[in-house]
Amino acid sequence: MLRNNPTLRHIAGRAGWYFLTFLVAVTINFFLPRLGDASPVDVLMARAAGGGTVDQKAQLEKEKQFLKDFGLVELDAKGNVVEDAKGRPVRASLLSQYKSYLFMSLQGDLGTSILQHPKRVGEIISTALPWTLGLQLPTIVFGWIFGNLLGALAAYKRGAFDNVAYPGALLISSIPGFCLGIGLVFVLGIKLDWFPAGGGYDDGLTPAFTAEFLSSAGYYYILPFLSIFLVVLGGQAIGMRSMCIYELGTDYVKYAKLLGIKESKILLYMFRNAMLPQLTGLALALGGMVGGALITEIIFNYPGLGTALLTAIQTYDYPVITGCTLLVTVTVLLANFTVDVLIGFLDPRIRVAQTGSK
Amino acid sequence: MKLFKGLLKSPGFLLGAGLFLLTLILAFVVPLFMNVDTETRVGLAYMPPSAQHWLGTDHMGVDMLSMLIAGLRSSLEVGFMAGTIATVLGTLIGVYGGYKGGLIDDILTLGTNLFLVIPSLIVLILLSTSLEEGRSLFLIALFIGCTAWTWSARAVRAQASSLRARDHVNLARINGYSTLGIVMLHILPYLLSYIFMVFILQTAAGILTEASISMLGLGPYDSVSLGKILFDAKASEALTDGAWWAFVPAMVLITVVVFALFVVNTAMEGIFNPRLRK
Amino acid sequence: MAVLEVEDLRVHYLTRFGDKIQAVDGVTFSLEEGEILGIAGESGCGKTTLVSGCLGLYIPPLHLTSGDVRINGESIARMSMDENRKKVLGQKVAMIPQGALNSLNPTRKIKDMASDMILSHDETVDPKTIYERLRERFDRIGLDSVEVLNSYPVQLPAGTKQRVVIGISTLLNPKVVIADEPTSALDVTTQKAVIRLLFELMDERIISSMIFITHELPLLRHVSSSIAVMYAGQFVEVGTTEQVIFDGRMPYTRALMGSMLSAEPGQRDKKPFAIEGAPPNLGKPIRGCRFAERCPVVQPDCSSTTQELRIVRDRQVRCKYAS
Amino acid sequence: MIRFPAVRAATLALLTLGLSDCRPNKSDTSSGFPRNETVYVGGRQWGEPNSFNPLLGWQGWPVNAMNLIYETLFLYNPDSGVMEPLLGESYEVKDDSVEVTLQEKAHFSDGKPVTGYDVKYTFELGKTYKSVPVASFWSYITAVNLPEEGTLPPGKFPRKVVFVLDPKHKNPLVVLDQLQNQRILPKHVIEPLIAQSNNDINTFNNLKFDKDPIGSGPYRLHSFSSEKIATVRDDNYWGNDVFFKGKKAAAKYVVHPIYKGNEHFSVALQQGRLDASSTFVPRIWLKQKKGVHAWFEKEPYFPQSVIPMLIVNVEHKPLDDAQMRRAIAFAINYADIRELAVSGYSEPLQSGMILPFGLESKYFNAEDVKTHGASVYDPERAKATLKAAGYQPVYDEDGKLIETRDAQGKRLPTIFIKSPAGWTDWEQIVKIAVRSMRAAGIDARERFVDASVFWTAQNNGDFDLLMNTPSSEPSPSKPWSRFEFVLNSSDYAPEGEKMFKNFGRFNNPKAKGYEPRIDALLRLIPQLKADEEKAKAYRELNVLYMKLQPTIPLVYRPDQFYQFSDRVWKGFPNSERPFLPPQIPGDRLGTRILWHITPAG
Repeated sequence: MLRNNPTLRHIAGRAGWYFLTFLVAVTINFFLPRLGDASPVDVLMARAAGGGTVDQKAQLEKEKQFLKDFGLVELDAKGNVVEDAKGRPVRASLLSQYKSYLFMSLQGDLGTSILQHPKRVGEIISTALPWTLGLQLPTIVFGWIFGNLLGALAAYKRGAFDNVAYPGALLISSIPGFCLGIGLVFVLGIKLDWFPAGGGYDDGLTPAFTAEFLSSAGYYYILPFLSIFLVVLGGQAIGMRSMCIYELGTDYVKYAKLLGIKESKILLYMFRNAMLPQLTGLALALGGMVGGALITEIIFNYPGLGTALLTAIQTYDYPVITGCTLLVTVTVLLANFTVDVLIGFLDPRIRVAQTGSK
Repeated sequence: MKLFKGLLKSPGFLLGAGLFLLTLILAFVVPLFMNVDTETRVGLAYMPPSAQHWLGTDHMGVDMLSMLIAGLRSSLEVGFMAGTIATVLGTLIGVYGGYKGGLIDDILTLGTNLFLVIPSLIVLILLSTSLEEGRSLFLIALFIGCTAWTWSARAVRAQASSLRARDHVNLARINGYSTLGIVMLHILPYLLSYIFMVFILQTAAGILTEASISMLGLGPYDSVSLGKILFDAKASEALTDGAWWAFVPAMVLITVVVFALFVVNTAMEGIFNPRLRK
Repeated sequence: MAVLEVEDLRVHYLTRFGDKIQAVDGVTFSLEEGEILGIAGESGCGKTTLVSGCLGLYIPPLHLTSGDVRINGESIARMSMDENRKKVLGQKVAMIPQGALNSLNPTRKIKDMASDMILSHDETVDPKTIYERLRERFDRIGLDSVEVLNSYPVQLPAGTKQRVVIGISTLLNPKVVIADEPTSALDVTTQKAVIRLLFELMDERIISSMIFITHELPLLRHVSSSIAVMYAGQFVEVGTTEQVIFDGRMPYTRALMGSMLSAEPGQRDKKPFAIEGAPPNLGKPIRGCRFAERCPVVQPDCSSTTQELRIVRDRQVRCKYAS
Repeated sequence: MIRFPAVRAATLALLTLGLSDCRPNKSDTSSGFPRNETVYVGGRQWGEPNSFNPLLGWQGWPVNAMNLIYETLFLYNPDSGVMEPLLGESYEVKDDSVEVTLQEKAHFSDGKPVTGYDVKYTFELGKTYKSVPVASFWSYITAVNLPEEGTLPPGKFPRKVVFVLDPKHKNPLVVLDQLQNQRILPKHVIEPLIAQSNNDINTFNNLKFDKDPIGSGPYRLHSFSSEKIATVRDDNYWGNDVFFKGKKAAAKYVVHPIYKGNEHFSVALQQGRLDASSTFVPRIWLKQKKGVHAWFEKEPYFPQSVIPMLIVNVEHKPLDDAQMRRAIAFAINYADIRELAVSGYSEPLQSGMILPFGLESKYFNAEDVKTHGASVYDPERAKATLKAAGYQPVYDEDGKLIETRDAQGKRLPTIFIKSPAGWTDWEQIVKIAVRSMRAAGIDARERFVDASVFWTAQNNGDFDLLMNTPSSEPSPSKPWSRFEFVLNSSDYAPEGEKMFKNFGRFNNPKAKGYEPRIDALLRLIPQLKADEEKAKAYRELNVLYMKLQPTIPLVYRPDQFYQFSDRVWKGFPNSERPFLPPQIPGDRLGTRILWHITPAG
């Protein structure tokens, strides 16, 4: 089957490479956060020691207990914590931790958060992810679509329209998202008080399928949406514009004109061919979602994965960090893979190059 | 050569280069004539612009103009440092992979993909927190460079592999040039203008990345940067207190720098990519 | 009777700064049924502009100054862009472009682009008949129609692509085919094949007459029945192929031939620039003979008195000293 | 407006996924909290709630902020110093024990009475399980007894609880601390659950108690998500009759929204979305016109009770030299810290660790401070002190400090001040400290590290100078607990091993120059009764402290900030109407505010 179907063989090959990448990425995701000598348990201790006078022995006992719970210490056969000469617990080697991590995540268990114990990592992600997706996905997709349309239009019309649209897009796309965010919050949120300065929905509501809640959420959605949308829009428009100008100059467009082929058809030719490279851009953008979410969420006090991740990073909550990065890794890989395959189907030139079939 | 004459004729290029030059002057020349002091407290927090302090004071009662200039300088430094690292790494790897092809290429691509897969911002934060000195301006720049090169590698690789089949390269191969020789003499020169554009974009990206990290409160602790100014303004409630001078100028500066670089880049693209020229 | 009549055609470009460049300046000729006219001249002499003139395709900055173009007596010079597209392009007059290799949309199957072409002139045809027509035509021009029609350009070798282009251009049996250096990018054997194909098409009455444009005069020897030599936007000598190639009366014609025959392989690519100097700037009006300052046999009054085409040994020459 | 369909579509998409995000109490179907029946409080919950398990050390609000759901025996009033009754009616400190009498009417939200058994059980959990917070308490007591046990007629339950002091560690103060700090749990709920988790506390800790947990408090858990936690009034709260003549609390709901930064709480206050918060709000005077108020209407705006300070690792050169430490104290510009870092929310700093105002002022002695104190900004004296001790600063040509050298002319290592990155107010304090130390010729630098690294460094003593606020909770044991936390060296452990107080390794018992008197005083003071004795002891201790300067006090601060907005609710206590201390609703005594406020307008 594979042998005699070059396309399939190619896809399989790519998939192989992607899987390899995935494995390496997972490993890095695991070890990277655990490089530093920081200890989340100490943060936990600091938090737990609120009020009352602390007692040395009790605290050490407590610490040992925590280390044990989070599998950060060597255990002997009877499941007791192994101690060194000074009576201090012996830290578990990264390798043994890595083994148990792989074992667990194979069963889809991302472990338990340390700082938010007893919360499961999966739980943390599943509560935060919908907000992140809800904000980022539409923003990126719409920004991408409208951006490309705008770009194509500018390239085709040129003249006055282009002279306005192009520098405009360039300017917008060079405003960093967070600058735009701060600007919007300050002017529309705080000064004019037209839009809420932050949050995902009115504090007086709890999420439910009520018109009240939906409209509230929609209302709170506008500013963060704009702050990302505009930037994506500008970026895409610029890319698309130069792609289209390139296509417009090609021989096949000239020839099509001389054949008397309809203007609309010719535009379609151009648009489609210029679109193809843009797809890769989309894949990357989608992959960068979670990372990109961070700043928007903090500026707009918007719920989502970004802040979960940031706090995890600042407190070295390994399981959460690793869980999130795993998620990101998977999404990026999938996005890229899909585009790889998709482009193969959409663009014969690339397919021929890929499969080497003439 | 004709191309570079063309550059100097293109209004876009002149605009961009001009703007960028201005920022450079503000960052590196102005301090020679003006006393840039980001240490001494000259008044209370967030004093509005005045005759002595054109942009008022920041949350620590320090002259805002000084902060801006210092911040701009370190932002530019980070940009250049990161840009250079990213471009050099990316070019070498990209060209080599693109020229060699085959397994080496696949492995290099895997390497680059890795960095695309693991969100660089996160890698960045983790790296910088895992080191005692990890938050120094220099190391941050270094890390940014080391996580950003993959993009340039991808871009350059594409170009290089397109050159691979060119006659003069084949010729060189037949005449038994070493791979390095071919890359150096017969591939790099053809990519120079392209690589330069990559460098410009990487510089802009570097500036943005540093600003983003700083916005998260993870910026360099040993120097002022535009991103940090914004973070401080946000954290110490310049927005709620309407102290626009604490963040608007910084925002404008970042935007202008990046805009200038983008404009230069697109202008060059217009010149060097004949299809776009007319 | 004449298929194509061009009457005192003047065409100019308007630059961004409003300067007027008279690229074609008073060209008159007519193309008879079954005739093959060769038009030769250095690049930049106005050949390609003349072509769009003949197509009635005036896309700014190109503008029609004066004169007229008629096909079977119907004027196409002042048609609206869209009317021109629907009625003329590919229908009455067809182009065979220079870079045939990149002339096909890389992401579209041959049959699709071809049917786009047909549908653009007549929406009513249904896909089935179109496909039938395509197969019939492609078989006729000696292509494995099924395979070719269903493949993408990248999958076809250069020669086939060239044929495909010709096939598509002539789908609607146009009266006139204008081939603009169709062979320039090809190796000799394919060149020959292409030209043979074009002849076949004429023999089969698929196309009725042809204009063949090139900068290589000798190429025309085995192609065209008559030749017009063009210089600086004007015809400078018009006659039968034998007359022009072997017995050029206009110094420029001879220079053009000379520069070819004397060319040994090493400098083939230098021609026809072997002639000293460069063509005049058409931006401003020129008095006297336009070839004067490059002419090897120039006379003192050449550059003062304007030259008209006159009959010398039953062919038209634009030189007062030609005899 | 082309984007609106986008917005709607996205919102919908988001919600279809997003509803997993809300778990409103099934019994309650209302999707919202009417503003005029809801009090919004902020500043006690960061990040999404993890658990409401009362045995965990780090639960979500309102368990971590006492007395909304779970209640303590007593409520310490930092203004009067009185332990006001809650579940406990009265208490008596005896020589070898502390006796508590419980309320008669107190009952849990499931109607079961709060008895001596519950109290005993709650405290004894710390004896059985080492990882529960109350465990530390057992190094100060030996037993919790119910004297009436057995003598009671059926249907009656013990109301007397006796805490027997550990003779080796005799310390009534710590006991009192614990009485106003330990929430009392329903034995009849907890015991079976622990049994179910076969007596393994970690299995038990995985229980989240997020479905209307049983407590004795006036509110019950309503719902929570990563954006807010909501509690709803328990209309038959036992305290209504006992303390408020049958009156109910004014607000039906108390809601704690979860924001991602101080500034968001500040905005919410100013927009009237938040009624009270304990976050740091800079430049409060700019917010007054928007209805945001603090305890005082003018500087210092808040009563202060804690002392942020630089903990000094006295085993690191050159900080092992008291003269160097005093020089640092002289060098720092405390006015800058007060005006810039804490928006002037502080009285001018006085030397020593006894507050010159409030309850502690009766132990404060101005002469001592004048003669021994070094916490006064005086660059000249700083330089002089350094010179006298033989230190020389080295400057480059344009007057920038390069390094500091000791008497032998050897370069001293740069002194790094560690502080958690992102804690902006502390970062500002540190910057000012560094700036002034360098100005005086001491080679110091900032080092901002992540929380995780910071706490590790703190316990292991891996720092030169370190930002810290000793005993930051309001408690009857002040100022003793502050001294205890900074000076007690009985648990001394060398750098690299963990210590949980005296991070600076001060007064190592094994080292020469050990001051036994300090530990002696720390042991003595808690047992003293008469005020003049206490005053004498504190005076001696404070003088020792000022001479040796083991840490560098920087500024005064409230143990928690207290801002309220009078847009929606009026009647919050403040300096004019101080009927309650400045604690926000839901937190300790602040909970009682809920009975005194009324809807505004």
